[in-house]
Amino acid sequence: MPYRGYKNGIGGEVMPVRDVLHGSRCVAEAARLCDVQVIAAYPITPQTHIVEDLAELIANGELNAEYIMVESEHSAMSACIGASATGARVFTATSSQGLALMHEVLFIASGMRLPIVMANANRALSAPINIWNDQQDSISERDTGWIQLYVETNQEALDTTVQAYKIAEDKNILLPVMVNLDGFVLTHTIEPVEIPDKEEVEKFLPPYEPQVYLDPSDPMTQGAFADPETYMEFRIEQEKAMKRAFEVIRRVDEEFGELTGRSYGIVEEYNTDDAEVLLVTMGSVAGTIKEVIDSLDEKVGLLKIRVFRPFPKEEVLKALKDAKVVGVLEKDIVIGLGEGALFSEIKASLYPSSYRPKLLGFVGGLGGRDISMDNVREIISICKKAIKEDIDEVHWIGLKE
Amino acid sequence: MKEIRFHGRGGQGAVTAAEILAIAAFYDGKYSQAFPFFGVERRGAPVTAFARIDDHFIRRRNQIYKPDYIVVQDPTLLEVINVAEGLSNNGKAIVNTEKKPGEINLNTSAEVYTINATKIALDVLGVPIVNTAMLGAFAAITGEVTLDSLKRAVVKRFPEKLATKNSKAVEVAYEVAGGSV
Amino acid sequence: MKIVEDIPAYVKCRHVCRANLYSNRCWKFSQNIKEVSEEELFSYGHRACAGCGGTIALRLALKASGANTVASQCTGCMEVVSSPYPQTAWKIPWIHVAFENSAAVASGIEAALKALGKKEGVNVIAFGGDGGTVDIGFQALSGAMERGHNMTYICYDNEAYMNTGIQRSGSTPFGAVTTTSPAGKVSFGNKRPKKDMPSIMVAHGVDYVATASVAFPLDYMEKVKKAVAIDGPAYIHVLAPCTPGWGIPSEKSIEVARLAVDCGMWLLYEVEKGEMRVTYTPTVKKPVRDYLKMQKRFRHLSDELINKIQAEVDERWEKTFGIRKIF
Amino acid sequence: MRPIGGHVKDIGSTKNLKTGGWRTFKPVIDMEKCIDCGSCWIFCPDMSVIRKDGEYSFNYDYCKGCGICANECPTEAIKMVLEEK
Repeated sequence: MPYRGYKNGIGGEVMPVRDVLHGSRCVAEAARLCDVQVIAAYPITPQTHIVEDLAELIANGELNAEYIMVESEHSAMSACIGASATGARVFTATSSQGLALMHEVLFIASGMRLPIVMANANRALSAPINIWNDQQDSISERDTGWIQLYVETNQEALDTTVQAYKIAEDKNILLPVMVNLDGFVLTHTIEPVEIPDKEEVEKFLPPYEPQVYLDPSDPMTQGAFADPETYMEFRIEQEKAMKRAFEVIRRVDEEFGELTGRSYGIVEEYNTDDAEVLLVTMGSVAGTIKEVIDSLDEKVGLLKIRVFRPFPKEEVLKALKDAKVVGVLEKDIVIGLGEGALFSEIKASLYPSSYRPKLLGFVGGLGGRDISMDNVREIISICKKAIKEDIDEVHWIGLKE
Repeated sequence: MKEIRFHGRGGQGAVTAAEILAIAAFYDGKYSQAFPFFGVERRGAPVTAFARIDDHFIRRRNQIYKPDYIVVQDPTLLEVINVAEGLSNNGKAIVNTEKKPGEINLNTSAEVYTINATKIALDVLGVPIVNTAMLGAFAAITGEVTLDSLKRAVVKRFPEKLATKNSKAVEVAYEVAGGSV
Repeated sequence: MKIVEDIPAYVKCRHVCRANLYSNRCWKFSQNIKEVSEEELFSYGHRACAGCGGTIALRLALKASGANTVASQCTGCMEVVSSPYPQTAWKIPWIHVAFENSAAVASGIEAALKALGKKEGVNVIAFGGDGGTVDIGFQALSGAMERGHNMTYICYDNEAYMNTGIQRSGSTPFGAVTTTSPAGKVSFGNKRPKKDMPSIMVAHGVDYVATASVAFPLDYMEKVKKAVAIDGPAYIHVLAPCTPGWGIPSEKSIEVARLAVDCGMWLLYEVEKGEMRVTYTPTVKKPVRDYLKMQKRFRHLSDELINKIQAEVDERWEKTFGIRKIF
Repeated sequence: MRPIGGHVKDIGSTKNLKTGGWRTFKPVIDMEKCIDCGSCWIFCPDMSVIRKDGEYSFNYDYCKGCGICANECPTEAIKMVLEEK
């Protein structure tokens, strides 16, 4: 077996199960490992396999959870809020239009400080209707107060979902977490993964102890009405919790690493030392970029943003301080601004610093347009060109003329 | 790394074939990956699926443009699409047809193999679903996966009754394609 | 309004006349009121208007359901007036999430109580106003009822969006004036009949569906008790006047709610496992005109329109009670 | 209490706002006329009718003076009188 286990199995120690699984299945397995108690979800392509797999796990007695098959994503998130507010560990999954339909309630989940974990299978938004992958859906929810994590592999999808509960339920955080995995590219792809042993996960993630919950033996009100005298203080508490989340995300990731040998960081720096050209991206395309980087003679680095909310300004600055050109490849576009959201935020993060690399934005992969290795090479060559000359700030990659 | 592209029609199990291949490679101790061409194809429409096999974890996520192997499950596809597009000159094409390699026009300088998988499927399974037979032939012709792992993967992927029959289809095709059991 | 002209007769009356059993014109009423729980689970100090019918609907529901209740509430007057942070009028566990999802939130609560092994004996109630129930929350309610959650949905119906200043809802009756269905030179107010939500709930196969009125507290509370006791979904639609919205003096909200029933504009019944039973038959059928003229929102109606409404009421009355005209 | 999530643990705390100040008229009861039917108590939207052993009084801290009690009283035992401020 080429797959590195975190324990050698000698002396009767538990071994992780190695299997070849879809990204969707990995997410469902994570929910099982975390003993989620209530699931409320509505099927939508390409998230469908997640809700199907969860139903199967429940049908086979492998997961003991109440499963509410709601009539819409709006109700899915609403039911999750009701269940979480009652003290249960809850899970849901959605995608694209479904996430957009949840929009209103996403704010409420975070505002009510409920540690809900949701997987989002990243998909383009209508119109025109398109079921394929890009990240416009979750990017459009960036201000909803959810912690947003983006994953590169199926393994990372599983591991991050497990980590998400520990982050969300931390008494100092109490924020919902959205785990974003690229629709189809991960959800429908099978590849080898290691499924941690359930007992090990139980050690890592203790049962959820709610801070506040609806219970007739200790009545309380949740979701009170805040007037101008009280509202702002709620908002700053959310922001403070987001800031505190960095430390918790880092610590949880390290603890997970000790358990499994796998950790991912707030950001991942790949080949960044002395790299003149640095690419930045989120999600599964990072893998393709890494392969291209390895095939090159010159030094090109990659900064993979894993934590998008809270936005890791410090880590970004640290990673790109020596780069001459920074190329941000992303699968979203802020219409009317003419650039991607990640690009804007990196640009804004740079303003107070003294680093002044050239910044290029690359919009690609919208609506499932494949980002080929040739596309990545093209991006790198545009970046190299920018070292010497002034060129357009934003480029659309893979666009048909 | 070896990249394999499967061509079939909706309902013929091309995606399943790619996945079984990936699972088999994993059983062989390798890394693998399989994914469909993400479409909204319904039954009967041409479908494409991809698989990759390597000694290291496979990081690339793009579609396969220059496959080392193509597996064509339905000969009628040759008239509709250029299945051999991008096929490596050192690669191999495996086509389900009763014809000989010389009798089909694949527009490639790669090696072309043919196998009458439909007949095997009808004989063994009783239905013309050729994906597992094609995998048997693939294993024999390319040596990229072992017959044992392929059969294990079939057992994992199918319910018991179907698994036994499909395992047999793999084995028969493997032998017909020149492999020795 | 003097109801009891002959007090000694009232006190001595021992007739078990179903007709007045639930109305406060009956001696039996005063006896039954003595049985009602003293416990107030909804506190004073809430910010509702003087004479608010919605508040009475909540207060009575909680008296019937008891302290062992978890409630969700849709956005609206009753949410705003009862939970001004950092205060709350609620003495039971209560949650407000948004406008259209009270039923969905309650399904989550119910599922969580089950998952945590706490459901036994705990009543789950979702409250919604008419807008949050028959309009924007319709889908979430339909879903929750269809899924068969063990919960009770109580719609307190004041027949318009009162929280935002009296806009028309699907529950606004024919002819009523609201700010979005004004009477003008070419308009007489709301052109459409009131959406028959209880029937829609019956069509969902909901185990227990009932209508109620805040003017008939014993009838209402009995229905709430039945609803929460049922192991499955239940729906109660309670008419709860809004003094500014209906254009009535604050002291008239119970009187107008009673008149709605006595004139046949609002019927009190329950549907248990598909079987309908009228729970209150007025002894004297009052003219619809009396009800309409009492409220500013109907005061503009022409005789022709009033007769049209009366004709519709007569038809419903006949269907329900089998008698065309009493008065 | 740190403002988190709009949680309120102090149940029934709206009592901290004495809505009695909203009143123009206040209810006054003549117990001679009272027949202990409970109408005023059951219909009060502000939980401001105090019922104790057949005796009725009002919680003027919270009574908003809506007049439902007087209107519903079958014997006209309750009168609304102008608040002296």
